[in-house]
Amino acid sequence: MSEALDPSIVALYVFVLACFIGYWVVWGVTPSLHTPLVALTNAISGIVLVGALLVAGDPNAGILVQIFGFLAVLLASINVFGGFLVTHRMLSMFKKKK
Amino acid sequence: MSEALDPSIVALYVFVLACFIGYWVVWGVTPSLHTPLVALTNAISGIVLVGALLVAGDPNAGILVQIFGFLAVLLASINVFGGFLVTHRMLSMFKKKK
Amino acid sequence: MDLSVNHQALAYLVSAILFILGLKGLTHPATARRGNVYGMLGMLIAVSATLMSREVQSYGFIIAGVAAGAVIGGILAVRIQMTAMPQLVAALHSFVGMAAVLVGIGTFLHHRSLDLLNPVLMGEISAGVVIGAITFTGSVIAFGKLQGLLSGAPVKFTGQHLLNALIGLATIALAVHFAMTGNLLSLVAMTLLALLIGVTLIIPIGGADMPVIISMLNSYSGWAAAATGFTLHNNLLIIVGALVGCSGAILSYIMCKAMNRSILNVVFGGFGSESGGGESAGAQAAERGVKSASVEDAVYWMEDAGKVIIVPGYGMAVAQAQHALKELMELLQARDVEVKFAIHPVAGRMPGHMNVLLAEADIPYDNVLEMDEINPEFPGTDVVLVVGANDVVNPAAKEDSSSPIYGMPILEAGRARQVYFLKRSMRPGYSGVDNLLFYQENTSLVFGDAKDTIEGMNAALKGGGH
Amino acid sequence: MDLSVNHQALAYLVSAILFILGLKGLTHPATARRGNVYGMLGMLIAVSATLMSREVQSYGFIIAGVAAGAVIGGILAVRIQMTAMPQLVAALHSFVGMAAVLVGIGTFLHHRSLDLLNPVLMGEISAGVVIGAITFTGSVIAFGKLQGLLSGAPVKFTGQHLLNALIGLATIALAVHFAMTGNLLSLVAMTLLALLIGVTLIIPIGGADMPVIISMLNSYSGWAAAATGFTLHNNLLIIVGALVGCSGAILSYIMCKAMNRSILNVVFGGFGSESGGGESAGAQAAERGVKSASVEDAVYWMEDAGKVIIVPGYGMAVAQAQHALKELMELLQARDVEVKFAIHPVAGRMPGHMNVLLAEADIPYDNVLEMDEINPEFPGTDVVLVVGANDVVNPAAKEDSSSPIYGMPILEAGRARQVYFLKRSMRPGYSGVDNLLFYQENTSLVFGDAKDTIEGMNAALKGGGH
Amino acid sequence: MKIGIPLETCPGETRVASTPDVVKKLVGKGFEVLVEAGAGVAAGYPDAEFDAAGARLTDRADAFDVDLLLKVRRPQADEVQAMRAEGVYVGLLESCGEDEIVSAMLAKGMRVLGMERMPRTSRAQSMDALSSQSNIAGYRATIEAAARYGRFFPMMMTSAGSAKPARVVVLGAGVAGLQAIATARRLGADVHAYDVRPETREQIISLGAKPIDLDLGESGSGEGGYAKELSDEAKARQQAALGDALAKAHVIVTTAQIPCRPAPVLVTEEVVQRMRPGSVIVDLAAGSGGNCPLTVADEVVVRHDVTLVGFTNYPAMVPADASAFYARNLLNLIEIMVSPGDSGIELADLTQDDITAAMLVSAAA
Amino acid sequence: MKIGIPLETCPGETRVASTPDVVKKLVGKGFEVLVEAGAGVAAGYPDAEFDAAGARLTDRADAFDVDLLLKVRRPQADEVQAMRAEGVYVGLLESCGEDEIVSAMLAKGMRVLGMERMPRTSRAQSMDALSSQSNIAGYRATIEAAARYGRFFPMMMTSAGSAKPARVVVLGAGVAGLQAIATARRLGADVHAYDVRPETREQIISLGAKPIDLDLGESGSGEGGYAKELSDEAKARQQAALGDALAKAHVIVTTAQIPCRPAPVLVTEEVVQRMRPGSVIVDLAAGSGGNCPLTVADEVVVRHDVTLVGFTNYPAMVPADASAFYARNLLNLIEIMVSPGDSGIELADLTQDDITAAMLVSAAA
Ligand SMILES: NC(=O)c1ccc[n+]([C@@H]2O[C@H](COP(=O)([O-])OP(=O)(O)OC[C@H]3O[C@@H](n4cnc5c(N)ncnc54)[C@H](OP(=O)(O)O)[C@@H]3O)[C@@H](O)[C@H]2O)c1
Ligand SMILES: NC(=O)c1ccc[n+]([C@@H]2O[C@H](COP(=O)([O-])OP(=O)(O)OC[C@H]3O[C@@H](n4cnc5c(N)ncnc54)[C@H](OP(=O)(O)O)[C@@H]3O)[C@@H](O)[C@H]2O)c1
Ligand SMILES: NC(=O)c1ccc[n+]([C@@H]2O[C@H](COP(=O)([O-])OP(=O)(O)OC[C@H]3O[C@@H](n4cnc5c(N)ncnc54)[C@H](O)[C@@H]3O)[C@@H](O)[C@H]2O)c1
Ligand SMILES: NC(=O)c1ccc[n+]([C@@H]2O[C@H](COP(=O)([O-])OP(=O)(O)OC[C@H]3O[C@@H](n4cnc5c(N)ncnc54)[C@H](O)[C@@H]3O)[C@@H](O)[C@H]2O)c1
Repeated sequence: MSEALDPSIVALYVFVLACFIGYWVVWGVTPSLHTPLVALTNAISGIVLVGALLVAGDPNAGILVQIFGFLAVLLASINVFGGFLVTHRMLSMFKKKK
Repeated sequence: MSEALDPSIVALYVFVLACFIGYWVVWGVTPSLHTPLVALTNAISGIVLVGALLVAGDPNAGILVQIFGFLAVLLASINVFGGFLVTHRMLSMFKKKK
Repeated sequence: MDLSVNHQALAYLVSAILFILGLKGLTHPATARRGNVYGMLGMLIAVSATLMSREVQSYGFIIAGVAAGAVIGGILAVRIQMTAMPQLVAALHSFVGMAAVLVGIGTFLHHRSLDLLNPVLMGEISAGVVIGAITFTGSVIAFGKLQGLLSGAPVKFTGQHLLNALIGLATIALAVHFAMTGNLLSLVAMTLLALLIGVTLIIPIGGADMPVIISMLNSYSGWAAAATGFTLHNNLLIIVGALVGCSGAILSYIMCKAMNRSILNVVFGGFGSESGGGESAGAQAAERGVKSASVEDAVYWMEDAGKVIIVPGYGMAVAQAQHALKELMELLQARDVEVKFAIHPVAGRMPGHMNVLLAEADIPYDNVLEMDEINPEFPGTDVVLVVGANDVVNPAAKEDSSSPIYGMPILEAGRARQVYFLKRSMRPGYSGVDNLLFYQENTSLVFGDAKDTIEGMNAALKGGGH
Repeated sequence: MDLSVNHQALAYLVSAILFILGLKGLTHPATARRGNVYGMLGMLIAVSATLMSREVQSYGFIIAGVAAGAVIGGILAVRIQMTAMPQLVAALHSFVGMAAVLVGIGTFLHHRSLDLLNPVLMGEISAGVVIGAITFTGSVIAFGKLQGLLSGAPVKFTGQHLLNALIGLATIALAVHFAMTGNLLSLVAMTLLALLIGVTLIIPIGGADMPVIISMLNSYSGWAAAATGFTLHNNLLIIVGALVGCSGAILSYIMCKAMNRSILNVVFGGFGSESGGGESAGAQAAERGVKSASVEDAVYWMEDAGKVIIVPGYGMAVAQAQHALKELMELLQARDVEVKFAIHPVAGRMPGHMNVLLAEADIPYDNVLEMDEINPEFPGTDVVLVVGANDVVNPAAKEDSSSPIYGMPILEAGRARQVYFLKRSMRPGYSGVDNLLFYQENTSLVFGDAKDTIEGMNAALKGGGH
Repeated sequence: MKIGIPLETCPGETRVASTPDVVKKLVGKGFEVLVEAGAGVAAGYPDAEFDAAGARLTDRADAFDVDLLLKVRRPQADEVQAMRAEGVYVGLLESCGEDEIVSAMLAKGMRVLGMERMPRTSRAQSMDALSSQSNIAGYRATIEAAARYGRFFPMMMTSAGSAKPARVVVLGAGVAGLQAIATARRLGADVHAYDVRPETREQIISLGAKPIDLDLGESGSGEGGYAKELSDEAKARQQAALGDALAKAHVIVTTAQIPCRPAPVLVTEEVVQRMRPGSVIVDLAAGSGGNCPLTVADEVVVRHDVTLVGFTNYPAMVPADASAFYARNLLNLIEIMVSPGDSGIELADLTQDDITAAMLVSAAA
Repeated sequence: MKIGIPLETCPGETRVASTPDVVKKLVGKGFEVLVEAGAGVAAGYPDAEFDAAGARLTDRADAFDVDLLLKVRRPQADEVQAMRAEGVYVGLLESCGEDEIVSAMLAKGMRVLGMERMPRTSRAQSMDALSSQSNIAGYRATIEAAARYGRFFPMMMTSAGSAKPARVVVLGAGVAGLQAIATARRLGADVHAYDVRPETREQIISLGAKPIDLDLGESGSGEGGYAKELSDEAKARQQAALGDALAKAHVIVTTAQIPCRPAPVLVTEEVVQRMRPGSVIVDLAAGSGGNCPLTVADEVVVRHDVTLVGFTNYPAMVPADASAFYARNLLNLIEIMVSPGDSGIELADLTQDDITAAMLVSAAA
């Protein structure tokens, strides 16, 4: 019935809605979780890895692009693995008595 | 670069994200605003009016469909106008001294 | 007209954002009015964008429908008594539900004529129609109960939940059949059964729980709108539907919490009332025509009041609420509210009982006034908070010459704009005489231990929300 | 591989939901660990779905990159000292920033080779690259400051804001030029300038504010990811980017509020410090190596403690915090925390000063212990709350024979697991002797008037959050 | 109508039946008020203030020769002689049943209103002198105990050692008992209390003190808010059960009374022996035999190293406020006794109002 | 080493220099403790308890003939005679400068430690008898005021009228003053206070009372936490400025003292005249001339309808706790005076420790 939307418009919808969620999701965080939360957000922002994979994974893109992609994958992976692990370590520290 | 997504998938994205927003948006409401808030939500759910317009506005859809559409437009409009006005009236009552 | 799909989508996005901000606005008194304006604006943009789109070609029915709707809605909203608001909202709800049903069926007929049917679409249509139908009859029943056309009492019968489940299953079966075959008869049968569910779901629920149920039905109407959105591939309907659906559900939950009820208990009326023991104080009050209020209601009126008078009595002593009262005083003073304590000569159980406790809590003597000094001040007072006192504010002492307390001078709390009683029940005080002040128009009872209640007030005044 | 676009999108949606739930989980201790698991799961699903998509064809670089990244990241995370966590997070940030830059440039090169460039795409690329670059150098500087490679002191020079603004404008101009022309040189120049902005933005900010800044940079990295998502038309990147971007910004705001700072002041370091008067108590403390903590931190440790000992001193009397303390005691007891009051013989300014006030607040005598009784209990105590006391817990009385209070017996608060001091400043008490306990590993100072602080604790214990 | 306020001559009495404040109100209502010179001095109300309030300062005879005589204490025989025949007497009678002084007054055709006969209704509360004076007694008794106790009442932790809070036990939680509890709590003592009437338990808690729970097997609630006398069996059980709680006490304030009956024995000699040396017992029931048999009325004695205070007139030790409250009670009473008539104020029919009716002593009694 | 605890014979003195608790600790440390029979009775510590604590009950002469004599009050000439030559005296000397009693002791080769010479350092706080006894005096002075005041201290709203809270003014917010403030606050009075030392303002507020602010044009802070004497001009200004605040007071507790100087006059006769009849002044400085010139030391007098209480020994009115605190001060002092030697405990060199050094009276003085 309806014509196709420009994908950028769809992207905008998704973006705006996600912003609202981002706005509300961390309200009410316990102060002692500030640092772990930063660490997790950091790990999650390693999601650029997905972008990096797309760049690095296209063999037709040329070696330069693939090298850029490789570097991006490397950096993003460090972030992802390091990020989640660090968060985990911090949270273990937060295990309370009782 | 990417193929087109099924519009239903896009719709699902939008739906899921909007659900999260709906989940957070009304937390922390002052109890005395419960009723006005219900009234406003009610008015907003009059958004089916948009659907009704689409049904009623297609002259090729046949008279039966258009009559359905007309009824839908009528009911939804009552809701929209009545809803916002009632909310407004309730809120005016809440005007405090000082 | 010729608004491009993309531009329309942008307009819809703006409108969706306005709806979100509108709902958010309604959560706080300061932003509530603005919130409503956002909502209206959002609706205006949404409707304009739709009307200007290529899909809308004929305006006859539309203009007629909108015009009539505007007039009817406007008249309803302006004429209605403030006390009948809940009914009106219920009635409006039923319209949304019906509209959703009509849009669903209309879309089906239209697509059928164009031969564009497919199972996904018909599944979406079923969802919209079923939810819309439930919303419709449910709201009609709620309206009837609130308006007094139906008995407000919860209607219960054995096997009620089983029956609902059976009808529900049948409806789902029909919906599946319809989605697979596009059989019109299934559609009609399904719709009828869904209408029936609306009735059987709401009939058992008591009148006191109606506000929650209305919010719940509201949530349903949101889901119906979202389903319609899927049918029409309209993102705005999806967003707003999901928004209303979710926030309505949460709102019902919040309202239940504020009433200290479990949401399951309310929504599946039968469950809770069967297991629940004696009647709650609130319910008893309602029966006797006495208003009960929440902590937040009282706080709402106190925080912007010019002057609050606190009348402590024996219940304050029993609850040992004096320290909490001190804090309440300070919190209100910090909001520029004038706070005074009114001490009746026989408040408590010994001469000077209140004085001992207020002194212990270090409430300055200047704020503590005796009966004769404070009585002239009540008429100019916004809120009187009666904290575990009873006999000392009972107008029966002046009005009812047969009462054992007849002739005792009282604190004339009833002359203030609003009176909130903090006590645990409707039980009388030392003298055993029922308090006539309970039944006064401007009086509400906040049930609970006085200390807990006041601490709740302090928490509400201090904080929270974002 | 051959995962269809639609299936991939569904997988991405699941992953996005997991990220949202993960972040939400991290806001409360009870759900934090589960939140992290959700995050990991989300990432796993996202990466798997990407790898299985038709777009990814060659795995050589990918496997090498991920493997190396996993090893490096793993080692870093496991080896790092707990105290060096902030540095690590800063370092990791810089990687995200750099990755975003690389992805952006890579995408540009790729699309150029396919001749698929258009202004919208290049605009999106610019956004990703610029924000990524700022994140990169900003994080590097933050890392340097935290690690002590760069001076932690705020670096300020006149015209700083003007300079930033100029560089910013130049960058934007280059971005526009690039978007219009696809000029590689503009891209490079723009990237370099953005790298410079990262430096000039973060250099002026003092070490004490770094946690906030890290969260802010985090937010930037989210925006970079979102921009990348636009470039690649990848909804997952958009959602997660927006999520991280927004929540990071809010988190910075929340952190500032908890530190009682204005966010503008922190982010544009220069402004605040120029206009602000004397240094805040918190900043002074940081300079002298003393930890300051928020009300919520203290509450966090108290609410699940087995035993809390409260040490009141003259400051409690000055603040008249006794009533608030009584409430704190009750709130903790309601959480099954054992609460005792430890009274030093010379606490306050007259013999029995604390006793008068605690009795006024009606704190049961059984909970009030004298020094000799309570001193053996400190080692088994989870939290000691020192409320406006100072000299009476100062270990200098035992350790420093030159101190004027040398020889006075003290309350051995320092032996408990955690010590929170509630006072307004770093100023010493009656004796004028600096308190050695401030500098102990397990001690934190919560600055502010004791009554306000305790009321804040009570509010936190009572309430809130959802 | 003439009102007379004579000087109270009972030994140790310092109160006066009216105060300048109240006299001013009475004069404002149209009464002629005659105050015996010096009547208020001991209570802190000099003649000059009465004068300024509109009273006429007179000699003793004139103060008695009035239509409405206001007294605090039971009149003496010679005072009855000085009273005007057919007049009205309002004051305490301090008697139960047969009484020659009252008979003498009645014989003169006087109407006699006994303040202790005030009914305990809500309306009468503002005229109830027993309550207002008991309240003062409760306060003053605790002050007396604090002054005679060789230690601190409050807990005090100091560099010269710690003082434990005094353990105060209050027996009888009526008006006086509750005020004694409140005052001891104010001073920081560790306060425990006991009463036979079960409803007092919550009242004790409402003042922040700890109730002592005993199981007597019967309730001690009598009529009109008063306690009734217990059965002998219950009395014995009570003494035994209270023993331990009392022996641990450092200060005991007893207020247990039953109208027109000897006060119940609650603190036995055996208990006094077990108390710590230096402890104090203030026996507010000393006037009606005492709650402790060792108490000597109107004396302070030391027995078994325990100080026993047997004063019987605590309100007289707080004369200014005690007189003010008493005077206020009388004022409230007078308001229901009179009505404005043609020729000034007239006495209403005292048998009509249930309060004055209950207070009137009939010739039969 | 022998410690002696004689009976205090000063008129009105009820305290004793040690208590059974402390004696037990001393005996535990290896001291031989000789207690004069009956020494503790007035303070509530019977001989039996001392005996049980390990003391030897002796006659008077034996209690004086010891190595270390512990006294409360200044010794009499005959007591000095009974003291062992070369012994150590610890107790209050109640003298400033020249003093024949001290000279006599010194002449016997005794080492004399004056408790009032205790330095005001943190370490010495636990041995500071002036503080511990002032504290008691402050408490007891307020109780005395409450017992002598003809009205309620607390506000009380009753059906027989309302009592306004007593307005209590405390002058001098040192140790005694602060405790007097605290006690009056506990009783519910409306408390105001004043001191010359500006740092006391916050301390007054910290007890919930209201400071009276005067501008004297000079600070009254002297050395070691004591006040210094004001200039004549400032004195006059102070009296005038205080006048109105004091005339409004119903109860005044004065504690203003300056070591070895006559107490400053704060409450003039003119102020007393302006006070309401029935008001009470408790003058804790009565021993050093009084803060009110009308006060008579050791007597209670009524002047201008105001009761003036001039007792000079309040701690003796709370003898059990006063003795316990004093004994504890001495115990803490003894702990720094001795050290375990080969043959039991030995006296340390008293000039070495700065506390004992400051307390030692040198022959020159
Ligand atoms: N002052 C005196 O000397 C004296 C002496 C004897 C008798 N009286 C009489 O006592 C009465 C005093 O009047 P009043 O108004 O102070 O008291 P009241 O009339 O006895 O009323 C007290 C109220 O407090 C409520 N309450 C009890 N505990 C509570 C708690 N924990 N939290 C919240 N509310 C609580 C009770 O209602 P719920 O049970 O519903 O909570 C009750 O209705 C008068 O009738 C007076 O004549 C006074
Ligand atoms: N007990 C006695 O009889 C007596 C008599 C005289 C002297 N002293 C001496 O007084 C001292 C008593 O020790 P202490 O630990 O009780 O007191 P302290 O050592 O004097 O310390 C009190 C602390 O309270 C803080 N404070 C003041 N007002 C406050 C407020 N409104 N909110 C929060 N904190 C506040 C002050 O720090 P901030 O300014 O940073 O807030 C100060 O460091 C000892 O040195 C003792 O020797 C005692
Ligand atoms: N108008 C009114 O409502 C009004 C007026 C005055 C008093 N009252 C009520 O009447 C009650 C009693 O008043 P009161 O103080 O004049 O009484 P009271 O002076 O006659 O007796 C004092 C107390 O002693 C108690 N007592 C008697 N025998 C005892 C025993 N064997 N052991 C322990 N306790 C014993 C009594 O229960 C009473 O509480 C109070 O509750 C008071 O509030 C009501
Ligand atoms: N070790 C210690 O730290 C220690 C020990 C004991 C006392 N102190 C401090 O020393 C101070 C004084 O102690 P004190 O009570 O023994 O003093 P004090 O008995 O000598 O004097 C009592 C009070 O009277 C005040 N005063 C003197 N002249 C006055 C005047 N003209 N007007 C008004 N007030 C006047 C003084 O300032 C003092 O506060 C207190 O602050 C106390 O806390 C400290």
